[in-house]
Amino acid sequence: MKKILGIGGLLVFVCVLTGVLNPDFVSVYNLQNTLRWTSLFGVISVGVAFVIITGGIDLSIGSVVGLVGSLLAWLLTQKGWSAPAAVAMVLLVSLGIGVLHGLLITKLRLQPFVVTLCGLLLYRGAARYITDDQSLGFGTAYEGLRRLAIGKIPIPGLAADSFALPVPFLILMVIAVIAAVFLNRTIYGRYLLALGRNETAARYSGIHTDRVKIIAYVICSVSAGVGGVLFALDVNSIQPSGLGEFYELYAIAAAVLGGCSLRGGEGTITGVIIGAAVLRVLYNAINILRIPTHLEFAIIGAVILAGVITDELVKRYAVKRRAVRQLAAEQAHKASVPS
Amino acid sequence: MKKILGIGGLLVFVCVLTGVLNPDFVSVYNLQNTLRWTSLFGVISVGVAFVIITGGIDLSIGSVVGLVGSLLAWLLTQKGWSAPAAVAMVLLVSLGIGVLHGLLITKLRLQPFVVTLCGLLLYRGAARYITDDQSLGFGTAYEGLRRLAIGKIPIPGLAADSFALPVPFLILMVIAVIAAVFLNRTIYGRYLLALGRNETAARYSGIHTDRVKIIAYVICSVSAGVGGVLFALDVNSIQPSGLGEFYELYAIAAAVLGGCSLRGGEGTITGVIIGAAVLRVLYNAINILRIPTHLEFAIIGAVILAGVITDELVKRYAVKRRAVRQLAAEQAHKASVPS
Amino acid sequence: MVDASAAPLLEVRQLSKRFPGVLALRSVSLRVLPGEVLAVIGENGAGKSTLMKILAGVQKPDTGEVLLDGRPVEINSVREAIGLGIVLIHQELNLSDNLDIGANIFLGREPRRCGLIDKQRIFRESQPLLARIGLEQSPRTLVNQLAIGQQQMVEIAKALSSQARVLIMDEPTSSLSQHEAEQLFRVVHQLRSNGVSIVYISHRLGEVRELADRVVVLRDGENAGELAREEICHDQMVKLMVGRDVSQFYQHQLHAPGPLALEVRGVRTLAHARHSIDLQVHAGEIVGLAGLVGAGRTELLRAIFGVDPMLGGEIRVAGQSVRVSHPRDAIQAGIGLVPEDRKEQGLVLEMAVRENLSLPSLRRDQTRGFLNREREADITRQMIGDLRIKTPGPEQIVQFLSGGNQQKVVLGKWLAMNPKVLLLDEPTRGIDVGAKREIYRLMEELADKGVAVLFVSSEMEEILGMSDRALVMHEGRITGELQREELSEEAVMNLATGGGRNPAGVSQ
Amino acid sequence: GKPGEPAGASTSKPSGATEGGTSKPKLAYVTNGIDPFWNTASAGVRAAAKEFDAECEVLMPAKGIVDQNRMIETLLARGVDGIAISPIDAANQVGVINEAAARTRIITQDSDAPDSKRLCFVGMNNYSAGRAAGKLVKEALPNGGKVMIFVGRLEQLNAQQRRQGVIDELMDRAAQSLETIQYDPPGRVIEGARFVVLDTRTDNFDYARAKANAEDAITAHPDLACMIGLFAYNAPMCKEAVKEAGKLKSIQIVSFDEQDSTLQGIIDGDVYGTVSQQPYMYGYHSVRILAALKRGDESVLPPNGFYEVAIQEVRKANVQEFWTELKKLQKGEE
Ligand SMILES: Nc1ncnc2c1ncn2[C@@H]1O[C@H](COP(=O)(O)OP(=O)(O)OP(=O)(O)O)[C@@H](O)[C@H]1O
Ligand SMILES: Nc1ncnc2c1ncn2[C@@H]1O[C@H](COP(=O)(O)OP(=O)(O)OP(=O)(O)O)[C@@H](O)[C@H]1O
Ligand SMILES: [Mg+2]
Ligand SMILES: [Mg+2]
Repeated sequence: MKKILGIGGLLVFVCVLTGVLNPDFVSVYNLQNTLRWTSLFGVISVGVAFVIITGGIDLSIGSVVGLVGSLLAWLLTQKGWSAPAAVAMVLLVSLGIGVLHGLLITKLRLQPFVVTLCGLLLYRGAARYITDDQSLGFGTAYEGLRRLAIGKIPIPGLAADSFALPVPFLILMVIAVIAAVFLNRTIYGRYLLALGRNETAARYSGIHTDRVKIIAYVICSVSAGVGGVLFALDVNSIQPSGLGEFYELYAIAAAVLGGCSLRGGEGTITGVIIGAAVLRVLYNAINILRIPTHLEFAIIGAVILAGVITDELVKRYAVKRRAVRQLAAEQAHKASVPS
Repeated sequence: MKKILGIGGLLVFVCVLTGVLNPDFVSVYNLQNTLRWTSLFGVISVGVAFVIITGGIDLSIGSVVGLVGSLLAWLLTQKGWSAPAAVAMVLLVSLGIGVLHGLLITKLRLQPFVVTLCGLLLYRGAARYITDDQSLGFGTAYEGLRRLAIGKIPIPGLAADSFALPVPFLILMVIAVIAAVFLNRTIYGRYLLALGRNETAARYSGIHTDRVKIIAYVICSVSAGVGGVLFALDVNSIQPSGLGEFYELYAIAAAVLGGCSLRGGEGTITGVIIGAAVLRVLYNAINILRIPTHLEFAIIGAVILAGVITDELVKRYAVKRRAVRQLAAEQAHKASVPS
Repeated sequence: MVDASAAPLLEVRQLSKRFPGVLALRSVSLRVLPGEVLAVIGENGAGKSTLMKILAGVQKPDTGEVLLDGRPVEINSVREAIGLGIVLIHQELNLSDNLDIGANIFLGREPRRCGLIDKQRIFRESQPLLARIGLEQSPRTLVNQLAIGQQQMVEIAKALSSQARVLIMDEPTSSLSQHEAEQLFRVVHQLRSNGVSIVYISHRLGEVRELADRVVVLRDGENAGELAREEICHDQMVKLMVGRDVSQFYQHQLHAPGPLALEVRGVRTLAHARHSIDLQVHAGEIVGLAGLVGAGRTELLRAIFGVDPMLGGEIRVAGQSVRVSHPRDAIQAGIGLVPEDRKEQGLVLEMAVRENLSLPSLRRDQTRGFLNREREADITRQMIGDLRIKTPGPEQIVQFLSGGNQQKVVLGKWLAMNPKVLLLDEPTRGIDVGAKREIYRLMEELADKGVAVLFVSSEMEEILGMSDRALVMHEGRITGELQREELSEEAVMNLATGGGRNPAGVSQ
Repeated sequence: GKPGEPAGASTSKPSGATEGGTSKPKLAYVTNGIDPFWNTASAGVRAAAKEFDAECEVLMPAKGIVDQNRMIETLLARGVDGIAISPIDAANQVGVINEAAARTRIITQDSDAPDSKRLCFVGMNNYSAGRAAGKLVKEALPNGGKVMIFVGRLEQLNAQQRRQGVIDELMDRAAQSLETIQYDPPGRVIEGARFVVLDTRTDNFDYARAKANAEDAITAHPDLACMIGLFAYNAPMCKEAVKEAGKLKSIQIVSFDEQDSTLQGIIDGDVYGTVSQQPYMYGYHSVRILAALKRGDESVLPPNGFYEVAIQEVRKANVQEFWTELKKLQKGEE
């Protein structure tokens, strides 16, 4: 809860600052865009949060996004598959990838970093191979399917041309609610948290830790798959060698900003989504405030670093203050009871 | 030792296979190039090995390469610094980065992954900011300095136009020898290995673990700095936003292939260099054998994965075989000593 | 009382289990009767935990069978074991400390409503369990806010909640305070009278004597004998465990104290910031530091050794004031510490005996930063010889040594430094009798050589048997000092529970 | 690719003596990255390879200049009869090109390296192309307005030259000579009589970022009148953003190159026009020249070392015709 306060405060701060400096920030159009991008990145961030909670990592997310996006465009435009079949197929592929990661990590006891680093290379290569390294696009066909990514749902009661919810935001909300319920209310979620902190303890409690871990990797890859579909539909033009590059780092950064510990066992869905929002709002602010693009990286890096440092210092300060308070209370007690 | 055998075998296998399929592979020209590339990547891989041995990770290597390369070109061509001063300056910067990482990780107890992920963004941003996002190059000036990267030293006794050792290879050899001596013959190396396995126990034995860790991060960043100088001089054209991208992953992959465990406490310099060589030879082989370039990534990913899987299976098999042998020995013993 | 001829509830026949390098169990048999407390004892590495893990479904046997109610059963997983009513409290703590007490108690068996976890029910059902074991905490408290002993109690509550027919406790009291342990014994009696069978493993033979209806002894993975209720006595148990008579456990003779070696003045520790501590240890003296768990003894040793920061005060070694902000400062001043947690703090488990033995002395023996390999080899050879460390060679990985030999390696690390002051924190915890004796002998030898020895122990016998002088702590301060002739169980307990003497009279 | 006969003479320099003329010339065409633009060029390569009986592989470096240099090295190690390259950073790749020139025939295409020993350059003038795009902007906005430039990476020479061409045209400055271009620094507003160039935003070839950049520009500058995409994918991303913002009427788009989406946009009236470099011709003429050189025919070398491929401005008027032609070319040899 406290963790969310901190990152939430940061989000509000950046929003208010940007809004004051440039009121266009709070224009309907911009809010919709920011919400849409937050949603797209939010989907993959929520996914990776599950893996991070198990104490693992997934470096292959960007490549899965690339593979799924390329495959989707390829199946639709080159192979003439129907939209539902193609979407089902690519999600199945991402599911398979998740299972593969999970099996390699649990059954062969390979390290997540290594397995998913290989994945990063493999799936990128696969995307390029399948599409023969050709750019693909949906053109103007598939406008229906594309509404998944760029559609907007008007809010009942509001004028037609005013704020409408981007469809990806709804998708994120659905995913987030399912994820939050899964994590906090179901036994699997509890098992995830338990094994993330102490795998032996979980195993000794009769939990099939391997199975739960595999589930986490599947969730992560399938989220990346959903993200891949949305990204591909959104940009409408897919370059197999580039789509999704580095997205794993954004997703992991969002999760860490949002309070997930890479040591495992810690994390909330709300936090992760706020983390993703902070990153997107920062990008947006940099553009809106006409800060040169080449400062972008430096600013984002500095904000994340400042965020984690503050978090750490606040934690320490809290510990110290508690100790001091205790000491003071005891001394007051002593003073009132003369020895 | 056994680890080196495995990866060494892989290297020999790939070399022989490629050489048989295309004798051009063993041409003087190609060997020199492969050696040069191996050396450039070897330098940064040896550096990251130290961090991996402490159980940490450094994701910022590629960005440090980019920053150092950009800075070097900028200082030389835009600011008119002398070559020695510029090289000294950029190495100092990389040293500072290492110290910063070390301090954040040890004193603030931040996670290496997070700190260096921020570094990845920050230094890339810094490189782009300092150079105003302009690509820079040494043109045809600085041929003297560039010999560090592209020079060749003839081997005495061989004809002048036959095989000559690339200068970077000599640099790598010097670095490797120093690194190996440091790791295996000095107390600091022992401290590194010890704290990589068990930091608490190391501290309880009177080791300033923080200091030793900081040294590891400094070694890593300075190696990346040296790598950055060499890469910049080698390509002779520096794109601040692109130079070194993803190199951290290659370096880590080389270290892991070479027998470093990301859990810490394990690793040999020879292994890491062979690991780097395997990766470079693979790239080379793919090109030499006219395998489509877009399969490159997939092949490299598959080979690393196959490598770690084989390593794991061999380990398991060895354990099992040992057990079986013991059992047999005991039964033989029992049979000979009737109870 | 239990009828010894009754049909066993649980029976183990000819069980064997091999690990790489060790035959942990060789055709071990065991019978657990309904409603009895069966103690299983044996030296470190005798195979007790392995046997229990097999029964609990954590590990699988190579050969042999397990019968429940006379029927052979196959236990493939923890879940199946729990289903059969066999529940194990592990030797090590196994909790997820990011979750609350209730979540840990019901981990793996969460009650559900509409597919979701029924948190209300968990809290409702946890409360009586906590009350039963005397843990005064809300089930919603996060486990990481509990002291170690309390966490152990959570483990016990967890085991109780699963309605076990056979409850196995593997050294449950090793981190419990006297009070908590007594609470546990009450629970054990209660369970027994409810017909639950209990398998109780402990190195504390006093407890075994108190609790057990029957004792089964393992040695080197084999059945070494069995004692019926009336045969249970200390000497018998020891004899079966080590395979020979062990008389004269503590061969203590008073040492003549030399000059002042360690002086602690007004030291405050983080855990108990409000009390300052003064103590003195002379060269050639063995001082015991007694107290209940959580009394702050470990904290004190850690502060002296520079692991934790001191909040004030002064430490003097041989009359010299030393500033310790890191273990290295303490080591340079001539202090060594054998820490409480051997595997976490004392040893680099995956490294060789040689590398562990030489770790603190590398710096002293360096030549301009380079390792002095001859010196390292000398030290290794000498320590393996002097301490009689049972190892195939100096290159053996420490992990594969038995607990006692591991502890000797830790001791050897410090002996190689020729310390003036040696601090030992629970030096014999979890170590079998044979190894214990050797450790005691070493402590004596050191004192004879003029080393000041300060040791922490939670075992009364050890404090009584080994100390020239004992200091007793209670809630962060020293409540009393007892000379050799004043030492008695009552006197120590009195001070340890905060009663007794006026603390003002301490350490003068 | 099939590995052909192992070339024993891989390291030998090309000389008249080794020209047998019997075997097919083995050529390589090296791009500066992966882009649809190069797929069209590849079509030209394949067409010419067929026509002039040569073997030519197309290599696209995924990771910039380091990758490109490495590819050249492997080509040299393997032994090829000729290389056509689009140097990523011409000024600083002189060494690499000269080294290649010592071992085989090398020409530049798309982007030149005039100081090197390359045999000739097939391409166009990026600065002029930029000015042509600027003219399109002027046509689209006769009354002037605020414009913004979008590009993948600004460090690339062609991007810099195009950008400067656009700016100079819009500011009505005199034409600069290619060798001595003065660049306006990015990140600064450039105001002229009619036009204001607000900014140049980069996206590092991340399409999603390219689109987000366009959206943010729409937000930050409600009076934005024109978007200029310097790389092939930029305008399509701008088009997506403008379309979704419902601003197709108020924001003009001017593009480079001929992605399908751009051409479709021109037909629909969403994109004003594009400057095509005719990459097909790059590929075609590169192979034609190299194949002839391998056969000893030096006459194919253009007199001043510059084989200029005319740029083509595509507007609504000629888009259909251009696209039909393009499709025909692309299909021709499949
Ligand atoms: N997972 C394992 N892998 C390898 N060896 C093991 C493993 N677990 C136990 N052993 C070995 O099996 C033997 C029996 O160990 P076990 O833990 O059962 O002994 P124990 O009687 O419980 O000892 P302690 O009193 O120290 O708890 C020991 O030699 C131990 O080192
Ligand atoms: N790392 C820690 N963080 C928080 N509290 C701690 C920590 N270590 C110890 N404590 C608490 O400090 C108090 C003193 O603990 P300490 O370990 O010093 O007791 P002790 O007397 O040495 O007991 P033991 O017999 O277990 O060694 C206990 O209440 C304990 O829970
Ligand atoms: Mg045990
Ligand atoms: Mg203690």
